[in-house]
Amino acid sequence: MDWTYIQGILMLAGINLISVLGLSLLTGFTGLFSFGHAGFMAIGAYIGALMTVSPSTTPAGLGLPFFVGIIAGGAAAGIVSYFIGRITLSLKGDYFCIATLGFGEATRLLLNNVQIFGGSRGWPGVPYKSTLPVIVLVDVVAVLFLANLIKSRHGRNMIAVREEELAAQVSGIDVFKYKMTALIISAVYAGVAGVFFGHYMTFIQPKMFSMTKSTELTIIVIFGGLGSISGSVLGAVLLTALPEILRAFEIWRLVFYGAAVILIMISRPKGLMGGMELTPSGIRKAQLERKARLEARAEARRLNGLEDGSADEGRGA
Amino acid sequence: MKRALFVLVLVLSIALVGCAGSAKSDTIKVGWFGALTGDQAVWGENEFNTVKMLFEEYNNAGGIEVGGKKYKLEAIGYDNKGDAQEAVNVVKRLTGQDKVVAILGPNASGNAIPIAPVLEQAKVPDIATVATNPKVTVLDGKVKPYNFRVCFIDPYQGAVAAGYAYDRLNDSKAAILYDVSDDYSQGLREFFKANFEKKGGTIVADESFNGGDVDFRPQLSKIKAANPDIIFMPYFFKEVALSANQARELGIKTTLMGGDGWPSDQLISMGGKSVEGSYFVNHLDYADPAVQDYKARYKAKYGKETELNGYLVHDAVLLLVAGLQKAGKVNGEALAKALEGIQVQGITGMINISPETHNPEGKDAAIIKIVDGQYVFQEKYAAK
Amino acid sequence: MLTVKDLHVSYGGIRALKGVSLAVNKGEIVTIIGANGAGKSTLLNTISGFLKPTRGEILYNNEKLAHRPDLIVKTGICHVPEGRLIFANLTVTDNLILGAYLRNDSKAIKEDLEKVFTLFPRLKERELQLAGTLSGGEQQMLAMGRALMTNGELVLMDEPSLGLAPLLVQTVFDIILQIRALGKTILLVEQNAFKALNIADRAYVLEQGRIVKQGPAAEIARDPAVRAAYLGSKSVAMKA
Amino acid sequence: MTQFFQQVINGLSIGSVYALMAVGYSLVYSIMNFSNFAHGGVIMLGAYFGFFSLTLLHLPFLAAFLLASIGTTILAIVVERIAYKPLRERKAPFLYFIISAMGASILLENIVIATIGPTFRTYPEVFARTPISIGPLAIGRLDLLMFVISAVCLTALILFIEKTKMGKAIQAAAYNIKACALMGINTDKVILIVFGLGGFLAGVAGVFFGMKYTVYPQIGNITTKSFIAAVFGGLGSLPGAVLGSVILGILETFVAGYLSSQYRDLIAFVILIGVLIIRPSGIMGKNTEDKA
Amino acid sequence: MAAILEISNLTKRFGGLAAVNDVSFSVPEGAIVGLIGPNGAGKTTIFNLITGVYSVTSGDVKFQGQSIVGLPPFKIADRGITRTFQNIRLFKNLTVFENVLTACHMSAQYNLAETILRLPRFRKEEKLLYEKAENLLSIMGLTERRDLVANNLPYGMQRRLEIVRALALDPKLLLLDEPAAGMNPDETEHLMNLIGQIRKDFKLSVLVIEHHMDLIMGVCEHIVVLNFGLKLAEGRPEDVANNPKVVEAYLGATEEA
Repeated sequence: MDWTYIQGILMLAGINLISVLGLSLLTGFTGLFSFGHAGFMAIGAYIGALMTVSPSTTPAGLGLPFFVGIIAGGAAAGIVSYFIGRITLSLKGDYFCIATLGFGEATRLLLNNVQIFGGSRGWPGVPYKSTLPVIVLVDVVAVLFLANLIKSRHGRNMIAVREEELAAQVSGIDVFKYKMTALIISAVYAGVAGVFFGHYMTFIQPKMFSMTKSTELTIIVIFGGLGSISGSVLGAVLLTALPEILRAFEIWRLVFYGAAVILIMISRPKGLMGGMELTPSGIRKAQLERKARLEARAEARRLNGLEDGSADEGRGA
Repeated sequence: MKRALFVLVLVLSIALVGCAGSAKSDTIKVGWFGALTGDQAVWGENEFNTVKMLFEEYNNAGGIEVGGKKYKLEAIGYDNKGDAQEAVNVVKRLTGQDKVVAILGPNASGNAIPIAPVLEQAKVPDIATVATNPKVTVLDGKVKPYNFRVCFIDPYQGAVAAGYAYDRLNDSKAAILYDVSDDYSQGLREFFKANFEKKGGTIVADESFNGGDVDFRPQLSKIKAANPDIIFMPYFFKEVALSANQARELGIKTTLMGGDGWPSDQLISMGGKSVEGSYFVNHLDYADPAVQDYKARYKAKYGKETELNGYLVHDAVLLLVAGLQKAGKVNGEALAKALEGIQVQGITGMINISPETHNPEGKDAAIIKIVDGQYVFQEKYAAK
Repeated sequence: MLTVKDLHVSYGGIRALKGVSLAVNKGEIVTIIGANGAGKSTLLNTISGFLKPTRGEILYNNEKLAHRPDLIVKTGICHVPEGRLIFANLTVTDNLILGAYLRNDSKAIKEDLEKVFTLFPRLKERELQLAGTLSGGEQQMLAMGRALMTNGELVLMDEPSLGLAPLLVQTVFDIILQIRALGKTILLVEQNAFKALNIADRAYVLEQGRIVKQGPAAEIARDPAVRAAYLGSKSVAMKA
Repeated sequence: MTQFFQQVINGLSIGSVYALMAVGYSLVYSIMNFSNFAHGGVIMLGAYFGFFSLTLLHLPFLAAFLLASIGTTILAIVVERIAYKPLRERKAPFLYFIISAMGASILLENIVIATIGPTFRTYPEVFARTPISIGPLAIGRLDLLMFVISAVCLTALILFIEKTKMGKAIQAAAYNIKACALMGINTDKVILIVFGLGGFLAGVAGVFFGMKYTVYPQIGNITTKSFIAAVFGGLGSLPGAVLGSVILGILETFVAGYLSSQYRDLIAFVILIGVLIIRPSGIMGKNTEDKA
Repeated sequence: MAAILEISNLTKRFGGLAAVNDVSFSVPEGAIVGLIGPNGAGKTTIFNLITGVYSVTSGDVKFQGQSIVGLPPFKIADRGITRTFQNIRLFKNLTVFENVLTACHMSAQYNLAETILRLPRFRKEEKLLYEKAENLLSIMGLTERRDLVANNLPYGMQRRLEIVRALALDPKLLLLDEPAAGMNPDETEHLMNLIGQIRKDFKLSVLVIEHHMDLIMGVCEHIVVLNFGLKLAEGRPEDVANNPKVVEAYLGATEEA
């Protein structure tokens, strides 16, 4: 395969990975589902572009260096997410998802009407700055930050919120604060991803950040496995590459994609790596669990004289 | 888990094997991309069919001669679903993986604009078909070295529509309904509005909708109340048919006008009586003797009528072949150089690629009126 | 009438029942007493088909029970669930009519409805009221009445006195006796061990998913260990 | 004033399309407590079924209507069996249902693209486009028919739910599915019937949609709107879904007609978020209390 | 002894129904107080009111002399009140160790920036947290099961783990909601000793809801009896046990009582 082509796919996967990691913190570790993260990507992409686009192309452009764009894009998404969080984090279940969906769509529709950014016609002339080494570097940093966070009291508190909100509360965990923290961090990640996306495509358009994009991100997180950073990495790379690989199958590829999503949900709902990590200690833990599960199953079999998997049921994430 | 991985490896390996087929040295690979799914799939299909048909014709005739050597043409086409990100991926694949020497398409400006950096990196020229936004070939006053097109551009089309409505149809009050989420529609609306007002007309209603909407009656009711002489509808045939039907249902009898997003068989079947008597700006006259041969060949091969895009991609192929012959070698960079300033007689008119803009300069627009469910050519009209 | 043989049930990763065997004869009131979490509700939920046993069998009139709640109701077992689970969004009458969902004999249903209303005059007064607006005691009556409407022979009752004022608790137990008088057989799970043992013919003591004692209710009520664990007053008396 | 009444008519007309679709979302939500995003795909296929019944089978209008609705009824049930039942049996969290539903929706859309093709299909003209005029007001013939049939279908549905034994069982299942089983009700069957009903209405909505507009694989936008209408009215409440649809229809029309058409959708979403903040479970939604 | 917790005229209404009606009692510093009554009497509701899970309709709850009414649950936990749940609420998919480690969070101060950059304070405090959690597990005899996922523990162990998790917060007042539910007499006795031991070792006060009379009578210095949302009686165990009202409403009116 040709390198530029593979490089392109890798860059897209790397960009997707940044936002997937953020969403993984929110969904996989804190237990909140968002269908509006494309909105945060859009904010990142537009604010980032605003910083770097040369004033000669667009009067509003500031022509600043790329890293300023990255910081500004991430920060802008973070700030917006704070306000969104203030009004939506108290909603439960479906309604939170729907509110985030509403936010994502509203962002896109609003951008359709902002003429200084070209409205729906899009904004060409964003400098080409996203290079593979930079993206990989940011990915590594993003993974490290997230891994450090997860293995700290802050991360554990978020997981506690996911596991049992009430118990978390009486354990002195400020549930709202941790939900908010997770939301802001995930929005910053999405924003940064948006900046890279814009500077990779060199052209941004509101319809790039539609609900489909948000759904795609959520599906990647679930595919990779809730509560697993390695899963998110694997999911982002595989699912970005998959449509490219399946391109040969043309129109049938999305049929496979949809079928795969259902199949995963009904057969392996914890995704590829649910709750497991590809680190020495993570593998050890997985092995222990596997052993415990096998023992439980053996016991059930001894009792029944037939195979019965009920011992590992009720352990869904 | 193991099984899932196994399947994955299998899929990967099949894909790799599938990709491994190497090119024969006497074949020129040409890429095409466009929408084969989605709203504009009719046109995508039509374009790709035309490309395949023309290539087959060349090959049956022994191929084309470039630099004293005969080559066969091979078309490699991908669907980008009308999506910009997909467009970039597809172009990366065409240039990187498939190593094409040139790319034909796409028909949408939103897809043609973001591919420029990829083309420049790969040094592969692209000839867009109906991408009419100025920024497809020129950005910041600089021409993009690898982007070309065979169609006229939005400012020109908007000016033609405004001029024809004001000068020839003697309409002074125009209403506009446009798709706010569509780049093409916003562009035409902007240039129509500017030119119509410059001529002395007034825009009595300026309404919009969002792509994917199917109900336009609130906007149309408002337009009805403004009582315009003409309603300008610069968007694609599906919405045109829907909005025209709804306008008639609301009792609006005003003449409708549109751009090159209109012409399609589907417009007539969907819009029926509602679009009778409407005008639109087109790239060519369907009754023009120059296009009849192609039209017939297409019909014979595919059993259905060609769409507008077919004519333009036809000329894009002519341009490509002429460019290759002028360059004298199978090389993207040389081809791009050769295309600048080239002059080719196409079926849609004389195509004269300007080195400054990479646009076909001075192409006349054709004004078409729908009469009895037929596209009836009115006149060639050039905006002044 | 009902025979449970060596029943094992795992539930939420926990083995809740570990080889429970018991029998209920026609016309009896049999009570199962035990601490919270001993597996009493699990047992009832398994009998009525909500949980699947990992081993063992349940026979009703010498036939094996299916594993689907609705089919089990069809065979004549009805269940007054813990926490009542009435349909708060429907009227009292609708709740009762739903009890007779499987029956098509509209005349008999009408008669049974009248019977229920005679048994629970309070419900008659509130016939058209939404069930959610009833008081706790009335809801319990409704749950019982609804179960009776299925015309089942065997009534499973899960903690019918739960959360009721003392006065009402007595009423509920009186009603249970009246239901028996209608010819029903009753399997009663109760926290209020004293009252339950008082009205029951036989009793089983369930501990940690196992039957640890069984016998005539009066005998169980006199058992010192049972008194210590579940009845309280004896041990209190001993300390005092 | 003319414009005002005309806009009210427009709003009601859009609202009745939303209502037919929204009820399907609410019906499923009331029992399963998740938003069945595959409903949009079922509606889309309903439109195709109707189209092919008319054009390929040359059935009369009413027969085509019925055939399409039966088709979608079966389809909705099949989707339930494949995508949701395994999750139901495992008592999976509601989000798995949503993701599975999205998968189903992607699948349905793309199966159509891959087999039938992506192009638009236009229904043969069953009703004339000329409006019925009342003074300066214009009412489309199809709109009128649609309004009437929507009203009939929704009334029939509500009567079915309120008056029949099965309807009562559905209501009961919406409140507590376990207690429902204790009444000897086959809850699996109840769920099937609910999906079937939703599917039937999806067929009706799809055929109308196709006749009124056109048929194509991505009719997504309008189903999203009808979903918003369902949320707006309160997921799980049928009258709420109807009310929400009518309000959203009229509101949207007025925003487009009197404020700015550019912001029509934007305002719809802003209102959605606004309603959720003030009334987190919609206008008529059931308020679930979380007890410790 | 001063009262660590004072409840005065506490009332909670759901709709029109008073689940807790004008209840007053207090928990002396260092005492173990039992809260008994029939199911539905409002015991758990009182726990929910103390810990801020429910909002108080009227009345006051004072902890160490200060009102805690209106504070969110996590702040009340911060003040030093923590609890277990009637239906166990562990972090089910986490291991025993992780459950305890999570609850230790209040013993560390490092912030987010220190976390993601792994600065010295993060590492120092994190080490302390690990030590604390290990320590708690070994005191409570759970070290062996340290790496088991909580959901796979036997029922009794889950109850015990919940108590350990609560202790990880260094509470001053521990609320136990039916800790012996589902335990056999042996385990119950074990638990009794445990409660006595942790009171001593951790210097805390305990308020316990329980149906096992042995346990209540065995460990409590003071008992409050609730019935139908109202306080029925309170006093020393033997007084309460012989109070005819209590016997009738709760312990059961029997021929011999």
